[in-house]
Amino acid sequence: MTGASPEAPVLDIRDLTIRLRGRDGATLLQDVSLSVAAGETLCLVGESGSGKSLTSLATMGLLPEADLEIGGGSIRLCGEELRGASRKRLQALRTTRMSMIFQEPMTALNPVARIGDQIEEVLLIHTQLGTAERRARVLDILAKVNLPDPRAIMRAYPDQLSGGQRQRVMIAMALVLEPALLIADEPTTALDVTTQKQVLDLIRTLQKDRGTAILFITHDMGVVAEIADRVAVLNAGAMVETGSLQGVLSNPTRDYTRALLKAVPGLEPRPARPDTSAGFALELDGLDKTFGRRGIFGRGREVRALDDISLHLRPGRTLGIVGESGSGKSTLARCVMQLEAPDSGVIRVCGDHVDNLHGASLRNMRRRIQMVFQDPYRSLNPRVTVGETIAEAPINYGMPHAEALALARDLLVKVGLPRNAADRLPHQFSGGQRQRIAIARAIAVEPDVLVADEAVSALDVSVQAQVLDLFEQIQAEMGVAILFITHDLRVAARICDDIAVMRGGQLVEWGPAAAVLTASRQDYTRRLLAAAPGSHWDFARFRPFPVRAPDMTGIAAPGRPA
Amino acid sequence: MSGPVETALSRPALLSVLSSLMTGRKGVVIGVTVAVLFAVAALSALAPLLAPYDPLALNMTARLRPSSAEHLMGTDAYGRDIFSRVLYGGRISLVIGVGATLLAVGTGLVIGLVSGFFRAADAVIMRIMDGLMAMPAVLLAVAIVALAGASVGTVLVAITIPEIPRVARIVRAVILSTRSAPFVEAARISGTRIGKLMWRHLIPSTVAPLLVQGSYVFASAILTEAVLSFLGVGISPDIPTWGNIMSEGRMFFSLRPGMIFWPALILSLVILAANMLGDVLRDHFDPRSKTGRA
Amino acid sequence: MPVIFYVLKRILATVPVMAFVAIFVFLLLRLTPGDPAVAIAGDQATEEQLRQIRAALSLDQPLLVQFVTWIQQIVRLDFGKSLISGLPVSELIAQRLEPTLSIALVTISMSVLVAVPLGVLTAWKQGSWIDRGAVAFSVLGFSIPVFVIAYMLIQLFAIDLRWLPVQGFAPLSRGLGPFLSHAILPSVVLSVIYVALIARMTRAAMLDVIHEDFVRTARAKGCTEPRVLFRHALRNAAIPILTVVGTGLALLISGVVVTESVFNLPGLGRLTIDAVMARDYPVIQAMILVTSAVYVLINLLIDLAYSLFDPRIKY
Amino acid sequence: MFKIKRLIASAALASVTAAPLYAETLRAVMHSDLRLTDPVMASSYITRDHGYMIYDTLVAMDENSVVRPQMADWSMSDDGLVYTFTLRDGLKWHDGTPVRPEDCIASLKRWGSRDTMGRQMMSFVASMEPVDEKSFRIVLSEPFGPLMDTIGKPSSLVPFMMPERVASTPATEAISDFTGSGPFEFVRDEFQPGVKAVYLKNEDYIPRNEPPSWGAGGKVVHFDRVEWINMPDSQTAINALSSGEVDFLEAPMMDLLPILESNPEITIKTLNPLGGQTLARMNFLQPPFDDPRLRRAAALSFKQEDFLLALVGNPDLITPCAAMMGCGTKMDFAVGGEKIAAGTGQEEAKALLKEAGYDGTPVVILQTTDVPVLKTQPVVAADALRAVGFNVTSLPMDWQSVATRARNKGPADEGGWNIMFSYLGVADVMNPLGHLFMDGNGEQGTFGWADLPHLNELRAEFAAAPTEEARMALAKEIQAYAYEQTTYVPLGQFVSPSAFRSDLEGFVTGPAAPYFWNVKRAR
Repeated sequence: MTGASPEAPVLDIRDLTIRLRGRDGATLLQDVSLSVAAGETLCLVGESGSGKSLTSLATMGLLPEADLEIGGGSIRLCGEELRGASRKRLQALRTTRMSMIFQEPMTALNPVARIGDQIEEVLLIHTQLGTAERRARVLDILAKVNLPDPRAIMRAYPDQLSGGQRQRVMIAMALVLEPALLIADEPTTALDVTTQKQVLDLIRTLQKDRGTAILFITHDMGVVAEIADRVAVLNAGAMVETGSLQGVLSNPTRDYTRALLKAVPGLEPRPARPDTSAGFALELDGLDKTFGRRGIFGRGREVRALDDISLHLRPGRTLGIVGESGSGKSTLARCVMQLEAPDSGVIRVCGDHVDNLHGASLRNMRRRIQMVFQDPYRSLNPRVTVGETIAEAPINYGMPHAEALALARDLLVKVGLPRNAADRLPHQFSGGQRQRIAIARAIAVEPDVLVADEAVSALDVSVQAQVLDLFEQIQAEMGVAILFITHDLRVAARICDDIAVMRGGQLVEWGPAAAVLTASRQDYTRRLLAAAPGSHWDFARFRPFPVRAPDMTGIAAPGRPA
Repeated sequence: MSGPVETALSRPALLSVLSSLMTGRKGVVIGVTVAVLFAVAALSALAPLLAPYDPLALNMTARLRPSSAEHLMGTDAYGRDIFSRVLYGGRISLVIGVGATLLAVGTGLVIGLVSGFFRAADAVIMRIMDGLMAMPAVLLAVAIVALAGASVGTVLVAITIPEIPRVARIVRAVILSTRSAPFVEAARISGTRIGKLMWRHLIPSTVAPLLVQGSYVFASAILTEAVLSFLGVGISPDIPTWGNIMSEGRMFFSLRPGMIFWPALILSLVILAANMLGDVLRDHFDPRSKTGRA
Repeated sequence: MPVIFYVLKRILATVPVMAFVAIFVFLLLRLTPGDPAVAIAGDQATEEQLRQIRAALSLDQPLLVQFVTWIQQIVRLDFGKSLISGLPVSELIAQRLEPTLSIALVTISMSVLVAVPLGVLTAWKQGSWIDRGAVAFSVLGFSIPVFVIAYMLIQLFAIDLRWLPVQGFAPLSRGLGPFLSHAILPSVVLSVIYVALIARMTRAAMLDVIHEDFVRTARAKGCTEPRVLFRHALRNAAIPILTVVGTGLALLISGVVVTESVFNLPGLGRLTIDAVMARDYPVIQAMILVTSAVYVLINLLIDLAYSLFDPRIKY
Repeated sequence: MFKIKRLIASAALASVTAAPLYAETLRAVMHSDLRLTDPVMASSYITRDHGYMIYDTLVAMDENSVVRPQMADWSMSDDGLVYTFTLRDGLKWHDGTPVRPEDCIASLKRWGSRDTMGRQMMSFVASMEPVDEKSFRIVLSEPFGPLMDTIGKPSSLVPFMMPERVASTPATEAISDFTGSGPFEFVRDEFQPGVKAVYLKNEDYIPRNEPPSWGAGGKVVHFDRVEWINMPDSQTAINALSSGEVDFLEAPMMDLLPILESNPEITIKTLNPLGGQTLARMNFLQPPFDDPRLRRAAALSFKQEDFLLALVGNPDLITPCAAMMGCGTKMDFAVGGEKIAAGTGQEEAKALLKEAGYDGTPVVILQTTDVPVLKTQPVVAADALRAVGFNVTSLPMDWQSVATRARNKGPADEGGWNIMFSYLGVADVMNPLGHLFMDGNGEQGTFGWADLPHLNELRAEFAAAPTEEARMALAKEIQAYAYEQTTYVPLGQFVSPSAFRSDLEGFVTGPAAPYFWNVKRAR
């Protein structure tokens, strides 16, 4: 099916420039050139705003034409110029010669159409096959992407499938006509690590069988290390450097690339901080929480979100809660914050009960535990100035308005923002800056415990590193205990003294970071570690780890930290 | 409806909102619509100075005159000057339009807030709202006017009541989706009390949908008043309103289309302006349409 | 959960709503000034005769007794007799049902056929002249009184061109031609506002989904634009549109007084208003109950229809 | 596209000109819709017209105000105490049974308990009994001069003849059996209140041989079917008449008549030459109108022409008229009302206001807003009353509220009222005994509750007066006294022409017109 000669690249982009429409429209992509050969995987790496998605959309002819235009350069697919090709021609090429899969498997499939119909539609549009043949092809491709019971899947709707299954469906849809080029735009970013690994394996296998050229877009260096043949680094709309995987990872020539790689946290645990305090900042004892008990007619499925969770945390230390989606780690955070009431169990802050409080005592407790949310775009009221946002809690606890605003300005400086940021609205800040604001808000009432729920997951690696530094700095200054919830083992390794691993509402393992990350006796923990992409590579030092994966024989049973 | 928004924005932010409102194509729309609304409101307010005739003065010898220099828009079946009545009519119609909008939005906002925020009250309140919505609006209005007597106040209430459930539902939906937004939870964690939480964090989210609904209520109130006049249960027929000028003119449509044309023209202009203004402001206050997510 | 349980549950849930409506309407009516006996007997009746008429119609009973009697009747599905004409209320309603339903259905079908493509088009071409034009049209639709549009259309199509009859209703039993020729003008007049409403809602709902990932997926599959818009986007935007359509239908069935008057349609709207004006309590009470029930029923049907459009919704 | 247009056009044409189900159908739009179907219980004019369709009368008044035999001829004993009625041959009810004297007696009794004049007549009646199969007699206790005028009443309430089984229904309960003996039969199954009423020709009806004159004479029916179609919108009705969808419009909006006049296919004709009288009634029980001087002042403030122009518009159709018993009737005198008819009483009104020491007590006007024939008077009156110095409060409300509130005797600010407006056919005012607002019965009488014993004495003398001349003299005296006390204020007289397709001919005029006999479609 591949129409290209072996030597000629399947995709050849030359000096591609993309700008905003209109007079003096800003240039978003400047003279980018890249090529992908048959059977080859090119990883296009960059942080948000670097232009990597624009490049892929331009190739597919899916740029939002009302706002953007291609200002120059050429895009050749199997030798055919796509720039300026008619809409009809582009439509005909899609899925036949080039396909694309997207980041969010949850939203990329039409939620109201059956899986089978959605894949069959590709055949309907592009082939003359009869109904029976089409269905056979669909069954065949569903089996090829390793989906169990393809017949059932065909009849299913997207919401009946897991994220990993949906991404397989997307891959099936993209590859059913065996295109020469597959563009994969962050296809595994939204998936759990174990699923991610399976999907990456699948893509690799299918590529091997068909010789597909893959343009793989990602921000995750781990994934790059797993899948790339060659790497292209993009920054602010310009190509930084291109080279072989080995070359770029071990010998980056540009400062930007070096910085990018250095920011990737390793899987090595940080050295634990000294255990100074006698008491506990936070104690959880036998927390239970079950969701989904319903009324007379609809007895919905019950989900055990927390099952007898007991943990504690000393002042000045950080406890990481690690787990995949559905493990119950966010529910734990919400119970600690009293945003959800646990069914049973006890929560103590510095020895005081905080559960089952109401009214004034609840309000008084709240100043002692604060939280930083995952999504910096939604956790700040878009209509309230930054200063007022930070000052809100102090004012609530009785501080005069002017004093609270002054405090807010001081805190902004503390989190690395200018004082006058207080007068602006959240939308004038980047994601990282907003997360700094959220941290300033959280520490404004000098809490004993700070809960960070996936606080850096939405950020680019370089920004992530800065925010993690900020957490450390604040902890050092204030001695606050941090409950750090994350799905990312690298982040946990980077910041946590202790790590608790959760799965399906249960505590799998809890111990010092070093013990959990390097010497776990729990299968699940080990599987998690093994699935972490690029775990063999020490990005910050531009070299592979001496020992690949944690030692399977184990050293000592990790005990509970005293 | 700018109250909560204004207080939620500090001074510099407000200035930036205002300056961004005044620039670009949006600025033109806002300029023109505000000018139209202001002009109509001013003409109505200044009716006693501008109107060439007493809008109530009967003149049986000058019935149903066509437009002329003497009577710009002609005269009605009682020989009253239509131009003067349209000027004066604006007062009542605008009072009804604005009044019904404020009343419906205000009441609906409170009901929606309570219903959206307090689960316990929700079921009862929403059943009552369902009941109100299920009853034919015009019928309800007729019954209320017949019950309480035809006056501007009664007609206002009669027009407003059927609109309240719709507003309440919109507010409730916004509150339900906003109350679990991280920034609201963050505020709760910050120890913010319910009153302030609603005023500062929840109510502003309702501004955008309420602007749209409000402009709709405004239009529908003025038109419903016309329908009530048509049915003979509107405000007293001697008091001019755009609605009853048109209802009176309905019978003379083939003879003197101007009796309907002029008030309808002004009414359409006002409603068009109010709607466009509502839409532009909605876009402006809707955080989704801002530079929000990068 | 089987759908039937859901339906039963919903119907049970309407009982308090209907009870609220019933009590509210009953009290409102009895508090409203006006005496049906006066309406019947006229100026010449003596006080004694009025008293006798009230007694004959049981209007002299205490409110509670009247209410209980009425509820007992309703439970037996007996709406009683009109105080004025003496005909059974159910017969009066039955007479008006066909015109009302016909006009409502023709109007809604016509509105949907025009408004949905218009809404899709304006969402697709957001910000274009066609979008602006449609917005302006929909606002005009809101702001021009119905009777103005009606008179203008009648003047043009019925009086000047003589293509269509001026007024009246022809039942379907008289044939499709006469039926449509009578139904078309009133339906067009009523459609103006519904086209505006539905197109507006379609546009908004489409704008909500048109930037969704799955729409991009559809494009990436090589679907043509119409296929992307109608097959993929519109189906996902269907629920709010369906809601507007359903509410509109309920409103149309409760009667459209002005249009019925102008086109002389024997519909439920005039029946109700005439009854209000004559204080014909049994008719008013029955009509409000019936229209409320229709409203509730249509809402239930809409909710059930949701699951047709969106398999994620299950009952 | 062209094809589609043609299709629509032809479909439309087919429906417009569709061959009617009945060869000869007359489609009429009456002045209002028929909802009350008992012409004895309800006094609305449309119910009276309905009565003329399906019922017949014993006797009927002709255009010279002379009572003529219709179902029956009669004779009077010399002492004026015994009237014997003899039914003509061949009278049958719609169900085929013959009309019996017992039926007529029952009908007269039922009517006599409801009608104002009927009740007065019945107070003179000693007995009514059948004589034989064809005749019955009415025996009076003392002479009642206007007996034949009463039984020959042309307008509400008309003594229509019903079968005994129907007429035995109490007068306060509506009948549900519409068997009559009139020229049409009522089609109960096609009756849709508020929409239409349908009548079929009574094939068995035997008309009299005399030419028709008002309700008297031969009722020869030329249409198989008459449909009364209700059109709430006056513009629509005119459009429908212009397009030929209906044949007859009883009361087109008078301001729109010029549109119809220019159409050669339409004929405009006044069928009710007497027309109507619009009027004001004041409440005698409550201030300020408990003072006769202030009642008089209010009356003098009015200019009839203003009221008539607001109501009717066309100056050709109105007659300022001082005669309480109607201009163009037997009792057409101006005495007492000259200034009101001329509209020149304002100065005198102001003087009376001063003389009576008017203290500014507000005059509460019941303002009807939903009935076209009643909604203009309050507007004009408020203007006129204010102009002479009254303090006026208008209470706008629908007619049912007005009708109910008019029966509230309490103070105006406690649910009562001071002045309200009405409208009566001239046929209903032309006799002082039948005139609703010409009683002096106080709290027992018509709302307004004029307590004027002298007026009642005059009316009793009128009833007993033996000769026409004596009655005329008494009528004049009654009017003079009524104006002095302002029992009510006539606001002028007007006719309301009907419009119909020009191929219709033979309409009979009269106070209860339109009548649907004698009309036919020209070939």
